[in-house]
Order: sequence, then structure tokens, then C-alpha cells
Amino acid sequence: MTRQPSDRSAGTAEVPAEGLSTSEGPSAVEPGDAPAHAPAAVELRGITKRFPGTLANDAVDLTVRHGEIHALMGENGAGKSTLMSVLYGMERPDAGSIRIDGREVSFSDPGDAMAAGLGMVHQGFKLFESLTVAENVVYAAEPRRFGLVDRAAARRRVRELAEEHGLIVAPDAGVGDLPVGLRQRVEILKLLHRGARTLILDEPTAVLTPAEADALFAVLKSLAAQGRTVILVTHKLREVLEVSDNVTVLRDGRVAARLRTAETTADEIAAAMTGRAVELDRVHPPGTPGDVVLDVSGLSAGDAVRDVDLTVRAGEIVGIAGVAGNGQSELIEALAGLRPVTSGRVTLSGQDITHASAADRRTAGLSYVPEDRHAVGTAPAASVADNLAMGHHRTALSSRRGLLPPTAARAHARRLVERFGIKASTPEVPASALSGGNLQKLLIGRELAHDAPLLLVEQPTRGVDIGAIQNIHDELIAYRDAGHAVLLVSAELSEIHGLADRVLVMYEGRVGVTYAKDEADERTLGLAMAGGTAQQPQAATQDGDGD
Amino acid sequence: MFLDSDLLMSALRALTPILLAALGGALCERAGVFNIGLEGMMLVGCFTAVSTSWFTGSPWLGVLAAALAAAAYSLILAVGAVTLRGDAVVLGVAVNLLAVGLTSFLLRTVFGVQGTFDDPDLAGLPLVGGFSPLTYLAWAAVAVATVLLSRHVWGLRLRGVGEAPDAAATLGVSPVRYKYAAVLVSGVLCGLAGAQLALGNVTLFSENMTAGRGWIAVVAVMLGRALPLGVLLAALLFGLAEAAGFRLQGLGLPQQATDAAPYIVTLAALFLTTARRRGRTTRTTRSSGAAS
Amino acid sequence: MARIPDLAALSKALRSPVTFSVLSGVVIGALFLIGTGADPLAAYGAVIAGSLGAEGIGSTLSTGTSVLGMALALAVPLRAGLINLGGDGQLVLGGIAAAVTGLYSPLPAPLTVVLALLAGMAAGAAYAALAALCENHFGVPLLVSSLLLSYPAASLASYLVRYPLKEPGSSLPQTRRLPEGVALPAFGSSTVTVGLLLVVLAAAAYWFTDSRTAIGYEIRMTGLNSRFTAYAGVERKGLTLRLMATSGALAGLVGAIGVLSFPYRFLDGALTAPGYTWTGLTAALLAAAAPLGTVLASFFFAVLQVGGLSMERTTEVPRELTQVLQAIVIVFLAARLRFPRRRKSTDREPVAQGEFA
Amino acid sequence: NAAAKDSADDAGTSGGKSFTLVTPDPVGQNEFLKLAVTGLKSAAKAHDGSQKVYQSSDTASQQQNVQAAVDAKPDVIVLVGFEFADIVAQQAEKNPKQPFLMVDACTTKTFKNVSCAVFREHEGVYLAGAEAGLLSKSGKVGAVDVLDTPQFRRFSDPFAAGAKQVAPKTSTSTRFVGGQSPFDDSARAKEQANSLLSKGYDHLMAAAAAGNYGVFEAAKAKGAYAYGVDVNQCPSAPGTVVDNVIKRTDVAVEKGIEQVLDGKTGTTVSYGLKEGGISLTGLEDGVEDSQCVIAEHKDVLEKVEKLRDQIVSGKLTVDDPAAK
Ligand SMILES: Nc1ncnc2c1ncn2[C@@H]1O[C@H](COP(=O)(O)OP(=O)(O)OP(=O)(O)O)[C@@H](O)[C@H]1O
Ligand SMILES: Nc1ncnc2c1ncn2[C@@H]1O[C@H](COP(=O)(O)OP(=O)(O)OP(=O)(O)O)[C@@H](O)[C@H]1O
Ligand SMILES: [Mg+2]
Ligand SMILES: [Mg+2]
Repeated sequence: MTRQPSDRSAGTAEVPAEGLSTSEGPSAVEPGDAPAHAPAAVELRGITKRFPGTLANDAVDLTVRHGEIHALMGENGAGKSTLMSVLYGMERPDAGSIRIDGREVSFSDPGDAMAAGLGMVHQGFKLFESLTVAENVVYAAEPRRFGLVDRAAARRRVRELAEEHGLIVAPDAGVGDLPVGLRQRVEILKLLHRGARTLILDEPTAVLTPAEADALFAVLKSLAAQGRTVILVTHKLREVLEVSDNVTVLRDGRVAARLRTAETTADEIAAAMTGRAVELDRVHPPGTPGDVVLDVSGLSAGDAVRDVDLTVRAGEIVGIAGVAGNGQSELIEALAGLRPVTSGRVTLSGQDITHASAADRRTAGLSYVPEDRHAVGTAPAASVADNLAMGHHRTALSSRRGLLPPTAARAHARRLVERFGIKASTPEVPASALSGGNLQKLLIGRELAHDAPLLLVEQPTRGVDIGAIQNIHDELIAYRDAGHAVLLVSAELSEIHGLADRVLVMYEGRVGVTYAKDEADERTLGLAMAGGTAQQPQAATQDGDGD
Repeated sequence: MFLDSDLLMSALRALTPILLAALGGALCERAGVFNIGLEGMMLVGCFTAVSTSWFTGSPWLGVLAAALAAAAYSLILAVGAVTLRGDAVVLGVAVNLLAVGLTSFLLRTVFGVQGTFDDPDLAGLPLVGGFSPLTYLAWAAVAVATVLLSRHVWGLRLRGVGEAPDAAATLGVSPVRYKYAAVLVSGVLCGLAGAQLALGNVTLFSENMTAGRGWIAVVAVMLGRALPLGVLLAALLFGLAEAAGFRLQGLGLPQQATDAAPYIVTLAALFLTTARRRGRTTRTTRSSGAAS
Repeated sequence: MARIPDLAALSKALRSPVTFSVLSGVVIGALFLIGTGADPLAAYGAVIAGSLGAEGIGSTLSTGTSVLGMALALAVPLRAGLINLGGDGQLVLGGIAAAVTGLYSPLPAPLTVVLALLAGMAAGAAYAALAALCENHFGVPLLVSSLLLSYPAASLASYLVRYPLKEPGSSLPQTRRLPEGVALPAFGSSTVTVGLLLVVLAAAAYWFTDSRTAIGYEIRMTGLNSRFTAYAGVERKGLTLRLMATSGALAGLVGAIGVLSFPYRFLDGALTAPGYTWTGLTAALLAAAAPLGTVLASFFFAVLQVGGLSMERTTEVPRELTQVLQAIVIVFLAARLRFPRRRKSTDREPVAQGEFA
Repeated sequence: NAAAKDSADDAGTSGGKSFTLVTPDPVGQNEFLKLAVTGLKSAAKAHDGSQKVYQSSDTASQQQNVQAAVDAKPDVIVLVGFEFADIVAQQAEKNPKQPFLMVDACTTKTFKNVSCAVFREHEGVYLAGAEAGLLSKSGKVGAVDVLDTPQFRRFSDPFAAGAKQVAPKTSTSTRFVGGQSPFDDSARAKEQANSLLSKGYDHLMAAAAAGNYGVFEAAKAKGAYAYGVDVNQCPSAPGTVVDNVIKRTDVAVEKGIEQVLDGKTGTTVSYGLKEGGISLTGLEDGVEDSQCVIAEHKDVLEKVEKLRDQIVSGKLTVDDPAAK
């Protein structure tokens, strides 16, 4: 049975979807090399998975042929990861069946799934940082000698696989020391070592430069050419169009469309994802910069941040682009007073804050939306009201004697909940009960409410869906237009492109050229993020090998 | 001379129970379970060893029973902290408290005495080369634990589970199972530590006879950074400081000073090792949340 | 907290982990008793009568003074996720400082009493601060530094009272008795002193700080997520130092109260032997350091301790039963109670609040 | 031993006199307290009365137990141990009608309703020291005490003095168990003994409470000798324990109760060698069956008897460390 998508993409989606979801009968498409009559590599039928309060998957069907690269798309929270967790034996479905190579299976843990030839690279890495590459690769499938881990064999195996698939990485390097691009390789090596025939990759490119992503796609294509099957979970349209054979789009836990990549467009996929026409890559009009608010010169903080110069003026948004791990977070932490500055000078509205404490910087006029909203930006176990009070508790909410009347905190919470449209039943519920998007609104609302001359904001829309993204972007633009300075760090090039008046690219702790708004197209930035050359991952490999 | 073989013997005897318990603690630490219930598990081992040896006449059965009983007792921590995801520190405190109450209660109901149970007929462990066999076992356990943790499949998986349980789970390794195993093994080792204390170091049971040794083991785990060899060195340091303290009493140092000495020495060692460690790793940046 | 108790609140209270744990403890304790051939009803009756009856309530309140005092001392840092295991050392140093002040102060007796209390608090605070410095500057975890520092403090007090401060001619390691009048006034002829009031005042101050002040808010949030408060500008090291100093001051206060109450002297081991530090710690842990819960848990443990001794006198049941009971309650509660300390960012499980409600 | 049980059994048999004994520590294997219980029982038997034993474990429980005893108003409340001096003083003043008997200590002030029985252990320890001095081959004798307190110094200083009296060249040394639970930590007691033994000390006075067993074990392993306290401890390590400083707490309790009932209150009786309250196993009847090493050293006993006679007659006085 196929659900009828109700939006305007239904018509186009229907035909190829039929073709793909039935394994019998003649098929118009021939993905990969598999003969049409062969059983599909993976076939999910009517998968339903319910979490308390959320129907994450609602009767989802998904068919993936041998040798195919199949993209699974959808907004945040659409149910992609859940579906893959079900397939991989990490979650039990409430209903539905799974067939692998035509045989019905029931996995009780990932071990079963691996035994059936599945392998998964999870969203966010699942690596052991204190172990070596070889140990990570062979973990739980170790070559042994007398019950001991045969380290030589493990190293050999890593080298062999690496050579065979062009995934060079030093077997003895500590994973904790590797850049993200190489960690991704380790993840894939893990699967190959286990002989996975079907590889599931959940948002593998979120942290990669465009060049690294391209290298990854080359590997995926060659794997597919060998007859392996790839399921690529992503919400990046460019990637899908570039690499996949077929696309399944999820929305609100249901299949919204099944599309053949060759026959679809970015607009069509986006519409299927959101259920309406969306203006992709909205670009906001530029601001009108005023006086310098933040002036950073020669700032270094350990090895992570080296000799950074930048200024942010009132009424402008300065964007910092860069691949995760190139010092952006550390730069922001140094500016926020959470990381010691080793040299350089920072002034805020003319006041030297180079060595000021975090508290003093806030008093001097700084607010900050951190990247990690669960671990840093909020106390998930505390109530919404308590979370909203933080930072305001010593100023607006408390009397001169340090008293903090609970009524004041509650009233403050109600104001912000209203102003920023945070969906919370009462201010007393724990913040952990909020959805990701709402939690982000809480965080941004709390920091904007300071009305501070400077706002530092990291990854403001990570893990937030398109509706909320637009909302947050509008808030940031409004804040800028009210005459505040905003320093924005984002891994989403489209976000940087859409919001920033000027763009800096961070690479290995340094900030290079400043791009004006109209120069900062994704291609230029992408190149700069890779250090100006697409060979960067290769270079890092050599470093790793040299150890 | 001040440093002589007797001093060393004395230190070795004193450190055996601490070493056994600390090895258990180190395994738990590696598996990501903070075990401060070593003291209580050890005390359960002491009582079981003595009562079994008394009723069966065999110290070996006593050792066996102590290991089993302490392992069973450690299930409180395993179930509470791993399955029910309770706070390990609170559970550890409770495990210690319960052991004192339980063993004293049983001492009175089983033996009808309070304070101490001692009898010349109570069979203790024989001495081999001046030490009880469990002493050798403890040293062997250091070697086994070292190989196990660094080279064995089980150890690799355990370390992975302790560092990133989610990552282990995605590879089909059940963190729960490994954590349970680590806690149970720590129970066995604490049981042996208790048996060594009650049938090896002495041959009797008295209320609360562990007298803080379990806490020293906890400190040894930290000082030894949960490495078997490190733990051994830490326990040795403590044992030597204590044995040397006994000697210093002979030289006229007041008892209160010699009592305090091992703790001060341990604290000083902690200062030195953590200062060195911090000097080495100024680079590790994002770990502030993981530090406990 | 200040809601009108309706039916829902009542059923919530009945289903709360606290009720469940206490009941489980009582039931398991009863099984123990039956197993040893004793009558559970008689035993529990004896516990209640012996601790809350006319003859026991005084003892319960005076034991409760020390238990609550130590529980508060350990709750204050615990509220921010810090565990102070050095209560014994701070307690003893507080006691000895109060004894020295009491013996040698040239001031009139009432002033000397105040001075002795302050001296006790200062000594405890200074020593606890030392443990905080070990964590802040040497990176030795507070749990360990406070524990390790505790032993030398006890040894130092023991040495002082054995040699320089020893009462001449006494066969016990104890100081001279404090001069006439250098004592906390008692209520009537009971053993309950003004110390109880001081500790209750401290509890009230803790409650007020916790729920009504900015610093209390910061402490609570630090306990729930210390990176969150650090990000918002709360300075961790300073907070650790201040919390530990407060904790030590409270422990020192308990020591001073002990010395300024009967028998009005410092006797080696007398302050620590009853194990108030551990009982206090378990009470604080049990209540997740929430002020009201800490008070109730302390009272509960005082009842168990005093009642247990009384039960042993009147029935043949060993007093260790109450210790077992206490531990079982904690095990059951701990298994369901989660501290937000060390929590991973991905954890989205609801956190049980340890409030007695 | 199971004293709590006895007290409950006997609690019902009223009619005669009632006596309550409050101990400072759990009775357990504490020979000294066991004897006090024995004395209490024989007193109860003699007076067709009932007895109760309240065992304390710390200052708080001591106070609560004394309070409970006072509330029950028995004919005599017996308290053993120094620890009770302050409490008895307080209660005696508040309850002038309640007779108290303190054993092993006395209040500093005298009260009409408080009788005391104290011991001069140092006299017995001195004699044990003399035995050690005569028997030691290495010329080194030592002692293991629970803690460095005056009350325990009574078991080490006179031991050294006695040894030096008979063999002036003897060297002496004392170790204290200490640690986190000094009264129970036999393992530490054993190591303390070992640290003496390894230095060549071959006769050890064991005043380590429950740790005595540890001392005996250590001495036995090294073929050295030890001296017990309070009762005959020779059977716990035959061939190792030479002799014991016997302290007749039972007699003190029984006689004390007798006197109080006779109306002779407010007095202090001191028990030493002269009164027969302190003795050595070797000087008592039945040495032959005591399993004590001293039974084989008649010559030594003869010399020791002479010393005893000198002390009894007052010709020789033994310093009391606790009186300093
Ligand atoms: N363990 C869980 N308990 C409760 N709800 C969950 C759980 N895991 C996922 N959900 C919810 O199920 C829905 C689907 O989540 P899922 O992680 O599958 O989305 P996704 O499509 O992978 O999103 P993203 O792009 O953010 O990764 C979401 O609403 C999510 O909050
Ligand atoms: N791991 C989890 N445990 C418990 N509840 C969860 C979990 N993940 C999500 N939820 C619940 O599922 C609901 C949806 O969460 P999710 O973060 O996916 O929202 P969303 O669909 O992305 O919404 P938004 O538009 O606000 O981002 C929330 O109410 C949240 O409380
Ligand atoms: Mg996902
Ligand atoms: Mg979401």
C-alpha cells in the first residue's frame, strides 16, 4: 500500500514510487546493476514507530535496490533517523516488517543487523576518541590471537581496506586527534571491515567541506559500482541531486514522495519536504553598518585560534564560515570569556575586555547563543522559567540586595514565551520537554532580550526545521536592524550567505579574507573553507600517516 | 636500617586488600561506573568469609563464598546504577552503609556476639612464603587485568563501553552487559579483598573491620588513573606510607602523626600527578563537561 | 511547594519515590525481623515510641540537631553538584576551635559562647576551603581532596587534646571542662539546647537563599548543569570556594555546638563516633539537597537512630536493623532518583526531584 | 555474651531488686565488659532480682542509655568506663535518690549517691612486665595499645617499668593501633606488633582491645610471646600467651552492688593486687590448666610473687601513668 501524498508533488511522485516499491513486474528504472527480478536489498513495509507524544514513523514503506544510492530526505524531525534506527535494530518498530534480500528479518540489536550485512554511520560520530583508528575499526569484530586482539592483523586490515577503497588513514593515529573528514573515513572503514553490503549514512556531510563531501561521494559511488547498496540520509538538496539514484522524502513521519533523481528538481524535493512551496536560500537585504562594536586584533587562544583580526559594527551581521573544528567555537568561547586568551586584544564598545570574566563581558554588553543548546545553553532539567531567567537574574529580575522573587522570574518567562512564540504548556515544565526548535527559540529569545550591543550566535538553526529557521532568521535580522552587532557562526553556507553582511572564513584557527555579501557565494566560500585547495583532506592524511 | 624486608612485607600485607578492591574499582571506572561502594562490598566479603570458614571449617570455601556473596551484593550497584540509571555515588554510599548494618545485624543474629567474632578454631588462610595465597592472586590479578584491559577483546570492548556507550551499542556491544560484568567482577575482587582481610591479614571478623580501606581503594583508582599498574603503585605508596608510619612510632613520632601520614602522602602524590597531567594536556579543550 | 494539597497532590505524594522507598524499607525490614523470629510490629512500635514518645523526643531532637547540621553542611555544596566528604575533619576542627576559645577567652561567658561558635565556624570554613583550593588549583577532585584532608584534621585534633590541651590528671584524651556559663542554654532540663535553634535557623536561611535569591538560583542551576551557569558568567572556582567555606562553617558550627553542650568539653572521637557526617550526607543525598527535604530526611534519620537504640533496650532486636532500614530506603530511592550531575547533553529523561512532597 | 537477649528474658522477673548496667561500647568480645555482665548477673541472682544491659557505641548512645536507665529507676545503675564520669555527675545531681555504681572510674566531685570501684591495673601490668623482663631472650619487650591515651598508657608504661626492674638493660617500646577504628582493627594491630617483632622485641603486652587477637597471631607466627588482659586469654593462642593481667570487674560489680544495697553509698573502693581485684593468671589457682606459658616457669613466678608481696605491703609503688 502506498500513502497518497496530499500536496502538489503527489502527482509526480506517484508514478516512479509505484515502480520502485514493487519488486515484481517490469520496472522502468534500473538502479544500479541489480536485475529487476532480484529481491531488493532492503525493503521496509508499513513501519510505524511511536514515541511518547510523537508518531515518528507512520506506516513508512521504503525499497532500496542492490547497487543503488538511495537518498532519504526530510526536514528535521521528519523521522529519518528513527526509520534508520528501526532498520538497524536499535529501535523496535511498533508495526511493520523488514526484508533484507527478500528474507523477512527481525533485529533485536545492531549486532543482528550487522550480521545481516547492514552497516550504519550515525548522525554525529560514534567513535571512541581515546582508541586508535585500528581499534575503532575492528571494535566488536576483532581479529584475534589466543583471545587477545591481534593488533598487527587489525592494522593490516585497516591498510588493506583503506587502499582498496581510497580511504587512506593512519591505523595507529588516535581518533581523538583526527580531523572530522578523517573520522568520517574511519566510520566507513568500520562498516567495510564488517563486510557490510548495505551502508546507511545518516547526514554524513553535515560537518564536511564541499570538497570533503565530494571525496566522500566518489567513495560512495565506487562502492555502489561494486554492487553495494547505500542509503544516504540527508536534507541537502545539492548532494541528493549529485549522487543519488532515487529519493524518498519523509514528512511528519510519512512518505511524502518517491522520486527518481534524474527526473526531479530541487524545488520539487523541497516542496515535498515542507509540504508547500519554499523560497530556497532567502537572501536578506543588507544592513546599515554604524560604529565598531567589537574590535578584535591579533587574538590567539591556544593552538585553536591564531592571530585573528575582525571587527563587527552596529547594524551588521558578520558571518564566520568554516568546517567544524577549525577554531570557530574556540574563537567564540574566547570572545565570550570561556577560554583564556593567550595574546591579542579585544574591545567591546571601546572597552578593553581581553581578559575580562564572562560575567564582566556580559555587563559590558555581550550576549551569546552557544552551539550546544543542551549541554551549554540550557539546563534541560530546570524549568522553562528558570532557563529563561539565566543572565537576567542578576539584573532585571533581582533587587539590589540579590533577592530573586519567584514571581518576577515567572512574569519574565511569560513575557518571553509570548514574544518569541515558544510552545510550552506552562513556564514550570522542564526545558527538556520542549522540542528542539522550541528550545532554540527559548535560547535565542533569552539572549536577544538582553538587548546587548553585541550578540554572538553559533549555529542558530542547527536541528531546527524550516518554519522555525525562517522565524529565527527574521529575529536576527530585526535585531541587526535595531542597531545591534551580530557575529554569526554557522556551518550552513546558505545561512551565512542569506544573513551575513560580511563573511569571514576560518581555516585552521586563522581568519582569511573578508568577503562582501555579494562575493560570498557558496562556491567561493566552500573553496576557502577547505583552505583554498580541494586537496586538504589528502594533506591531513599524510600528516596522520607521518605519526 | 629503616627500609628493610620486614617493612616491605608489612606494606605488602597491608596493601593486598586495598589492591584487590582497587582493581575492581578500576574495572568499574573503565566501564564508566563510578564505584564508591568498594568498602561495603569488602565488608560483606569479610563477614561471609569468616562465617563460611567457621561453619564449614574450610577457609577456601570461605574465600569462594566471600567472592560470590560480594558479587551478589554488588548487584545493588549494578541494577541501581546501570539498569535503573540511579546515581552511582548515592548508591555507593548506600551500599557502604547497608554493609555495616547488615554485617553487624548478622553478627548478632548468627553468632550472637557484638563487636568481634573470634575463635581459635576459626580456620584462616595458610601462609605460603610468608603471604596468604590471595596476596599472590592479587599480584596475578594486576597482570591479568593489565593484559585484559590493554590487549584482550573483552578489555577493548569494556574501554569502549566506558568511553562512549552509544558508540559501543551501535556496534552490537551491549554497554549494560559490560557494565554489569565490571561491577560483578569488582564485587568478586572486593569479596576476595574481604576474605584476605578477615582470613589472611587476621583471622576474625569485627564490625566495620574494613576501617576505611575501601575508601583508600577509591583514592587509589583515581591516583592510578584506573590503570592496573597505576593502581598497584598507588596502593604500594599507601601501604609503604602506612608501614613506615608504624616504624616512625618506634622512633617517637606521636601516633596521631603516623595516622595522618598515609593520607598526606597520598594527597601530595595526587597533587604531583594531576599537576603533571594538566601540564601535558592543555590542548584537550572540550572535555570540561566530562571532568567529574 | 506552596500549593493547596488537593487529591492529585496527595496521590502524587503517595506515588512519589520517597513514599515508595520508605515503605519498601519498612517491608524488607519486617521480613528481616520475621526471618530472625522477631515481631515486626513490636519492633517498629518500639522505634516510634522510643524516639517520639515523651522520654525519647528530647534525644531525637538533640541527635537531630547534629544530623540536620551536618546534613545542611553537605547539602549546600551538593546543591551545586559538589560532594564534600570531609565533614568529619571540619566538624572536629570546629569543635576544637570552639573548645580553645571557650577555655581561653577572657570575655564574659555569654560573649565567649558567641565567640566560640564563630571560631568553630571559622575553623571549619577555612579547612573546607582548603579542599576547594585543592580542586581549583591542583585539579584534585573535591570528593577526594575533602576525604583525604579529613583524616589529618581528626589526627591533629586528637593530638592537641592528647598533649597540649589535655585535662591534667584525666585518663581520657579530653580538654578541661569549659568554665561555668560557657555553654549553650538548654531547654528546661532536657538535652536540647539553643543549638537546635541555630541549626533550624541555618535551615531556614538555606531555604530562603535557595528559593528566593539570585545566588541560590545560580547554585541550583550549577547543580543541574554547571556548563550552563559557567556560560552565563557564574565563576565556577569562586562558587566552589564559597560553597565549601559555607559547608565547612556549618560543619564547624555543629562541632562548636557539640562542645558547648553537655559535657562541655572536647573529647577525642566524641564528635565523630556517632557518624553524624555520614548520616547527614545520606540525608542530603536522599533529598537531592532540597532544603525542606533535607530537614525531613534528617529528622527521619534521627528518629531511626534514637528509636533503634531504644528498640534494642526494650525488645531483643539489634539496633543495626534501623541502619539496614536507612540504607534500604536510600538504595531504593537512589535507584529511582537521578542527579543531574555529570549528565550527558543527550539525556532527555525527566529528572525526579528528591523533594519530600 | 548475647546480653541483649538475656536482659529481655530477665526483664519480666520483677519482685526482687533491679539493676541496669550501661556499657560504653558493645560488649561483644570485650572481656572486660563481659566480666561486668557476669558480675551483674550474679548480683541479680544473689538478690533474686532482674538485670538489664544497655550497650552503647558512642557518646550519643551513652547519654541516651544512661537517660533511659535513669528513667526506669532501677535499684542500682552500674556504669563501666571513664567515659561516664561527666554523665554520671550530671545525672547524680539531677536524681539524688538514684544510686549509681561506677566501675573503673569515678566522678571528680563526690556525690552521696555515687559509689565507685577503680582498679590499679598498673600493678598487674608491672608484674607482667617483670615476667617479660625475666623471660625475654632479646632483652627487648614492647606493648601494643589501642590509642595513645593515659588510660591505655597504663598497659604499656608499667610493663616497661616492671621489665626494667628485673632486667635493667631491657629496652622497651610501645606501638599504638590508631587508624580509623582503633578498637576493632586487628589487621593494624597485627602490623603494629609485627613492626615490633621485626625489631627483635620478643615479649609483647597486648592492650589492643579486639586487636589483641591480631597481636597474638603476629607473635605466634614469629615464635614470640604476648600478654593478655582482663581475663585468661591464653586459650586463644596457647604457647604464645605467657600470662594475663586479670581485672576482676565481676567482683567489683558484685561487691559494689552489695555495698550500695547495704546503704554504703558515696564511697570509692580501689582494687589492686592487695584487694585481689587485680592479679595475674600465673598467680591464681589453676595455673596448670590455664594453657598459659608461665605455668612452665615456676622460677619466674617465684620472683614475681616476691615483687607482688612488696607491692601489696607498700614497699614498692608502681607509677600510674593515668594519674599524670
Ligand atoms: N527516543 C525518542 N523519544 C521520543 N521521541 C523521539 C525519540 N527519538 C526521536 N524522537 C522524535 O521522533 C521524531 C523523528 O525524529 P528523527 O530523529 O527520526 O528525525 P530526523 O528526521 O532524523 O531529524 P533530523 O534531521 O533532525 O535528524 C522527532 O519528533 C523526534 O523528536
Ligand atoms: N529523546 C527524547 N526523549 C523524550 N522526548 C523527546 C525526545 N526527543 C523528542 N522528544 C519529544 O518529541 C517532541 C518533538 O521533538 P522534536 O525536537 O523532534 O521537535 P520538532 O518536530 O523538531 O519540533 P520543532 O519544530 O520545535 O523543532 C518534543 O515534544 C519532545 O519533547
Ligand atoms: Mg536524524
Ligand atoms: Mg526538531
